[in-house]
This record gives sequence, structure tokens and C-alpha cells, in this order.
Amino acid sequence: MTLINQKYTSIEQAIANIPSGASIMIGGFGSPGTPFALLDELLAQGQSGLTLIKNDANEPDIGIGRLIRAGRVDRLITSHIGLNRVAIDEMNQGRLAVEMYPQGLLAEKIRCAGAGHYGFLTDIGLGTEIAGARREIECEGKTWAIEPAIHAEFALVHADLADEYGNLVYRGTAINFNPLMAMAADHTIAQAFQVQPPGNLPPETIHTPCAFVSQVVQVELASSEQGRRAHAV
Amino acid sequence: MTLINQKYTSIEQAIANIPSGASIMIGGFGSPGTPFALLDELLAQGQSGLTLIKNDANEPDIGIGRLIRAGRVDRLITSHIGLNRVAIDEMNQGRLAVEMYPQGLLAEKIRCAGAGHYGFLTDIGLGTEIAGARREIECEGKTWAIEPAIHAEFALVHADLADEYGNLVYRGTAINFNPLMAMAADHTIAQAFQVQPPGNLPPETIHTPCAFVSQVVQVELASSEQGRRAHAV
Amino acid sequence: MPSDQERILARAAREIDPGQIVNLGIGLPTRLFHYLPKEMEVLVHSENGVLGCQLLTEGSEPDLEMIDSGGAYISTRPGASVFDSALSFAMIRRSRVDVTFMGAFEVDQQGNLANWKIPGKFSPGIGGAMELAQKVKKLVVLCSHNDKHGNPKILKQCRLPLTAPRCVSRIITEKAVMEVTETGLQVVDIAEGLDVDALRDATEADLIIDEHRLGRF
Amino acid sequence: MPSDQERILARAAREIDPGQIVNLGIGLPTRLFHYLPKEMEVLVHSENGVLGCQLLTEGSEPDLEMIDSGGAYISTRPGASVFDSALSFAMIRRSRVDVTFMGAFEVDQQGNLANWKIPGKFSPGIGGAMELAQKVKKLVVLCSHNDKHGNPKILKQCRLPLTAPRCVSRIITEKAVMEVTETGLQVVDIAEGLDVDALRDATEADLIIDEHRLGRF
Repeated sequence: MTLINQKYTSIEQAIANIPSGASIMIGGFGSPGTPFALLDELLAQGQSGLTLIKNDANEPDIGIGRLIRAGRVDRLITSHIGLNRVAIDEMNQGRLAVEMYPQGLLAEKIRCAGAGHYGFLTDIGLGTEIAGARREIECEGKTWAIEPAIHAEFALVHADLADEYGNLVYRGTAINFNPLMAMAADHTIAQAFQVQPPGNLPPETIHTPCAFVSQVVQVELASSEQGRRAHAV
Repeated sequence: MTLINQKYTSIEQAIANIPSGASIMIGGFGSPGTPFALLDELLAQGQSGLTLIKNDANEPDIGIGRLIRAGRVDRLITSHIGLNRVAIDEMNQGRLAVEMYPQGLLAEKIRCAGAGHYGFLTDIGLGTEIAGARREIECEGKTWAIEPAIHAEFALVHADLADEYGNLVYRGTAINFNPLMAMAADHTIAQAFQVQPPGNLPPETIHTPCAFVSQVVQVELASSEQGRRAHAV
Repeated sequence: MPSDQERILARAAREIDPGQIVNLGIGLPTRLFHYLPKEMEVLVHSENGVLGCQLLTEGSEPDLEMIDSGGAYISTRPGASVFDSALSFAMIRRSRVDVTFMGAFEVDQQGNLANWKIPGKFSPGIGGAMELAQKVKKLVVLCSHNDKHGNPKILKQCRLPLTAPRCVSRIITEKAVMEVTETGLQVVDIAEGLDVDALRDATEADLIIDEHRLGRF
Repeated sequence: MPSDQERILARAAREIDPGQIVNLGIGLPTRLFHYLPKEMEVLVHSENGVLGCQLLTEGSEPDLEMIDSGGAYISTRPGASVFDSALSFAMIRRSRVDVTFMGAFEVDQQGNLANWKIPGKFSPGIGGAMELAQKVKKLVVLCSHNDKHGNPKILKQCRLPLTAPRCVSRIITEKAVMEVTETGLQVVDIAEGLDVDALRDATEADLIIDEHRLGRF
């Protein structure tokens, strides 16, 4: 694990650690919490053959939408891609492999990896078509589906505030999948609007302790303006 | 579930909902986070035949130590009772049934109930004597133990701040099991040093959203002084 | 005279009691926001991770980090909290949401619901609907009584892939309010000016109708 | 001349590098706090839910809500965080703690550790030891070389119930520093003034000793 005093770095260096073919979790539900600046740097650096894990596919011209449109994503593990027609087309054309889970199960599968378990036992989806694909077991006279954890090599997350050790504070509905993914990946890269010296963030307000963050970079507010255009107010 | 506008109540009324024979989760690791005032009221009201779920047994003269000494507890699900000689004696005499789990598994079993799952699959404890008691399954060529969730009818938790809807903010190492238990019990009673009008607590600072709290009561700082005497500084 | 959607929404708002926790699905249900009195103590849950949403005041600058699960900018009311997606769905699976409103492609007299997939035509993913449908105690379906070709949406048996089996409590359309009971679909209210035979003609499901106890809306 | 415990602690402190996350077990390991320079950027994890503990400044009033897992009042250093017990153990199970120090009743040459239960005599529960032992990458045992009756604690094979199998990286006693390797227990350092035969006599485990590379401490 990165030493706590070696985490604060440049966006170029942080993203350069990611090889082509990597599996990468991406925070965000819609635009809030999506690490736009990290994704734009990933687009610029050219890594390809990626497996992405994200709640949604953003929209065609922002966030992972740009990576998908550029043909850099082989596989997407997600919950709902209804706002991205390009992703739907790529899926229908067979150029993008898409694996879909109910949103809460996706969140729990990621959380489960972050907690260091193999999987969990659920009744969600019994009696629906998702049930057929899963292994089931009987416990105490009832049927439960085994949902294996989802890991990744990398996670890209967006925080509002950070400190140089990599402690993270999220804001508003930009929390969503970010703290779960930060724990579930082997190597977590965080962007934040402000990266402060250690000691500036009250201990109770920290959502993701620095132990789960490998690198932290400071980004301009402007990078998230991309997300703004996409939403009707 | 209690309506949000009917949660702020008196300690007498809140505890009067608990019948004898109930299963009750109790927050706290040592003294911090232990809901001393709620426990003292439970002692005063006289409920017996209780099953308690708590990380530790406090010490003989405080918290659940007083309930155990008074013979009001039939069963204790815990992680470590080394600081309570009375509990150890009661266990050795066969008057208190004690079920022990490694601390992190206990936390996860409670968290798992709070997340609405049946259980989770872990490798913790394989190759030790706790392995024998558990059902195991093979997944992807490895052995995993099934750890079922632990539910309870009630949870008693301690917060630093609350609002009248039951939103809770914890402080310091008094967080520990409290947010997990608040989610895992059917009926959660919270004590807080301050109960404020809704809107006073910033949304990002809330550790336990009010949806998981049935009743909230305000208590004096003094009740936790009990815990203080027990610790060497 | 109210439009069909206004009639549905006005009736649906009466399903919410002060003090409850409510989830509003994407589309028509989201518009229920406009039918809740601002002073009413209700916390609206949105599954992306917020409890206590309210509409953005007209003309105010949106906070870019605050959206609901439909992607609209929102604000929060006093008593609101924000949290991660695991906690948000724990709240759903632990049945801490009192009532949820959803649209439907099809709904049937057993309370089965289909609202996420039309095989070969539409399958963007199920999002949060499955867990909401399966675990929220009271699920109220808000939909048009018939599809745009006039075909019934209230069926004897759903044909599309289910969101969840036997999950619906109530169905509100522009024509009727129907309760899913042990014995079938009981009509609670019928639209002003509609007669019972016309309702039956527009419906594939078997309807239980006690004309003496029938309300109007 | 340092006491046996001081010798162990001073040597143990050299196992910690700046920038690491460290867990200090109850008892002797907790006293390592006194051997860490205050300006050293190290975050001490305590499994009750805090990362970044430090000793309370002498004479200062304790915060009643801040203890470590041993029950002592603590304060925190810059960069500290507090969290619930599930997150605290996720940190452990995900191997985000770089090094942990623990006491032992018995430890053996395969790296097995027994430090929580003496059947029929002592069984207060395992607390957090099992997960720390199983999942922290570097586990350093700090213990006396022999028990109070003079019996060896460094064994060929543990006899007591294990905390975790094959979990120990290093053992530091007042007599030696031993590394658990694929081929057995390699002596890294031997105490000043002790000879190799005396060390072997005090030890049940087979020791691998390369006298040319042996350090003193």
C-alpha cells in the first residue's frame, strides 16, 4: 500500500499507473460523484481494453460516455444505461459487453469486496428472470441466492474535500458509490476540489479513511461543468 | 415504522416498549457509545429474560454489567468479556449463556442484518476452532464459511447529537457498533446529549438517517460519567 | 377539468400520510412532488442516496452535487440526510420506506409488476426498481389504464419480465383506484363520470366491484 | 541497562517505517506508542474505530468518547479519522493495516499463533485478534521468550487453540528476533551478551542460525 506521506500527486502520474486491460470502478450516479477530471485524463492517456464498473454509463459526451464512444471500453458492469444511447447501441451491436445488476445488489457486491468477503446471500430477485443465472442455497428452510463480491484493480472516485494523506469527504448526492468503490479496489485514485494538509478535516466528517486511498489529486471545479450541461433543471 | 414526527419522546416511554424476553442490541465498545441512560432505565423498569448483543460486557457495575449482575440477562452474544469478572463467573456457572464471535465477524453479522441480507461468506477463522461450528460451501475452488446475519427486536444506541426526526451523529470512538445496530434491529431507541429541531444537522454529517430510528430521547451528560470511572487514564 | 395525469396525481397524493418516508419513481411519480404541501412533514427518499428531497425553488441556482435518481436537480428540506448507495438500499431492503410510487408497462391481478424490460426492444437495466418493488411495504402503481394503442395494461397475468412478483398494493389510473387483495383486484374508486361496464371493458384483469362502497375521484 | 520489555520495545519500534499504518495489540504492544517519535508520520489504527491515535498529553483532560481498543483514553494526530466497527474491520480484512504487533501465549516455527484461549482456564473471547492475525500482512509477535515457569513459548507446534494459522512474520523476545521463513524460524538478531547455545536451550522450536549474519540488539 502507498505510504500515507506519498499519496498526494499529479493527475498525470496517478492515471499513468493504470495499464490497458485494467478493471476500473468509477464513482458517480449520473454526473454527481463522477470523477470527470480523472476520466478525461484516462481518455487523453489512451489506455484501452478496459473493464468499467459504474452505476450508469453517464451520457454520450461526458465521463465514461466519452471512453465508450472512443471504443476504449470492452466491458461494462452496471445497473442502468438508459441515458446513454451510444452505450445502448454499442451493446446491441455486440461491441460492448454489458453485465447488469439491480442497483442495490451492484452496490452491495462492491461493498462486499470492500469488506473483504467472498459474497452475500440475498432474496432480492427471487421469482424474476435474474434468478436463473445465480447459484442458490437453502438456509433455514428458505432459498437464498449467492451474490459474489465485485472487485477491481482500480477505482476512480470524486470527493469534495481531501487531505494529503488521502482522507476523503464527499458532499450531497455525489457520495453514492464512491466510498464503496474506494474500499473495493486494490488501488484507489481520488480527485478532490481541495486537498488540504492533514489535520484540517474533523475525524468524524471523513467518509473514506486514507487507508483505502492510494493516490489523491486536486482538480479544478470546472471539470464537473461537463456534468452540468447534461441535466435539465 | 414510527412516523418521523412522532419519534421524540421520554426515556420512560421509549424503554416501556421493550417486553421481558426481548432481544436487544446495545451499542458501545467499552464505555464510549454505550447507552448508559437507556440501560439504567431498563434496569429500573425490571424487564428480564433478556438476550443482549453487545461487543463486550462493560464492567460489573456499569451498563449491561448491572443488568447481568441483577440476573436479568439469559443470553449474551458478544466478542470479548475480559473486563467483566461477574459475566465470566455467570458464564462459568452456567447462569449466563454466552455466544462469542471474532469482533469483526460480529460487526459484519450485525451489519448484514441491517443491510437486509441472510448472511455472508467469509474465510475468517478457517483453520481455527471456530471453523467447526459453521456450515461451509465451495465457491470458485475455495472454501467459505456461511455467517448468518444477527437480527434483534430492539437496539439501544448512543449518539452525540440527534434531531427530533431521529437523525443521529456520533462522535469519536463512540461510533463503533451504534450505526450498525441501529439498522439491524426492528425497533431502535437512541439517546443523545442534544436533540435539536430538524434542519440543524448538516445532511452530510448524519451517520444514521432517521429512517432507522424509532425513538429518540435526550439524556444528561452525567449518565456517561459512570463509564469514566472505569477507565484508567 | 383535470387531465388524466392530474387526476392520477391528485388521487395518488392522498396515499401519503404526514410523517411518512416516500419514494417517487422516475416519470409520472416524480411529479407528485408538486402535490405535497410544502409544510407537510414527509421525507422523500431518492435511491441515489438522499432522504428529504424537495423541489428546487424556481429561479434558484442548482447545487451541482444534488440530484434525485431521475437526474433532476433538487434541494433538501429540514431533517434531510445524504448517504452512500449501500446504505440507501439497506433502507429499502429493511422496509424503512413506507410507500413507493412507480410506473408500469403491465400490472396484474396477483400484484405482479413489469416495468423495466421489453425483450428485444427496451432493456436499459433495472436500476433500483427491483429492490423497491420487492421490499417497500406499500407499492402504488401510477399508470395509464391502457397503452397508446388502447390495449389493457391491467392484466390477468403479466407477460413481460417481472420487476418483482406479488409486490403491488394499489393501482391508480385515470379510470380507477384498485387494491390488490387476497381474492383479486378490488376497485376502491372509479373516475367521475365513468360507469362500471366501461371500466370492465377497458380492463383485462377480473375486477371485484362493490357498487355500494365505490368511491369517485 | 534496559529491562527485557524495554529491549523488546526498542527493537520492535525499528519494524515501523514512516508513512505506515500500524495496529498495536493490547498489553506490551500498546507501549510501543512511547517509542514512536511524535513527528513521525505514522497512523496508529485501533480496531474499535480510529486511525491516527496518539497518547494523551500528560495532564490533559481526556475526551470521554476517545479510547483505544485496550480501553485507555487517547487523542488523535493530524490526519486521523473515526469510523464504525464494520469499516474498521474492513480495513483489516482488506489488508490496509501495514503491520500489527501482538502478544502470544505460544507461537511456533510454522508461524502459527495462539494468544486468546487457554481451555478450561481463560476464554474471555477472541475480540479483534483473529482478523488482525489472519489479514494484516506483517504480524510481529512481542513476548517473553519463556513463560513465568521458564517453559519455552517458541514451539515446534502450538498446542493451544490458534488465533490464526501461519500468520506470524516475526517474533521479538528479550532473547532474539526471529523471522518465519519457508524453511523455518531464522534468527535475525540475538540479544547482546547471549550466546547461540543458550538461545537454543531456551527454545523448543528449531532455529536456523547463520552466525556470520547475526545482528545484536
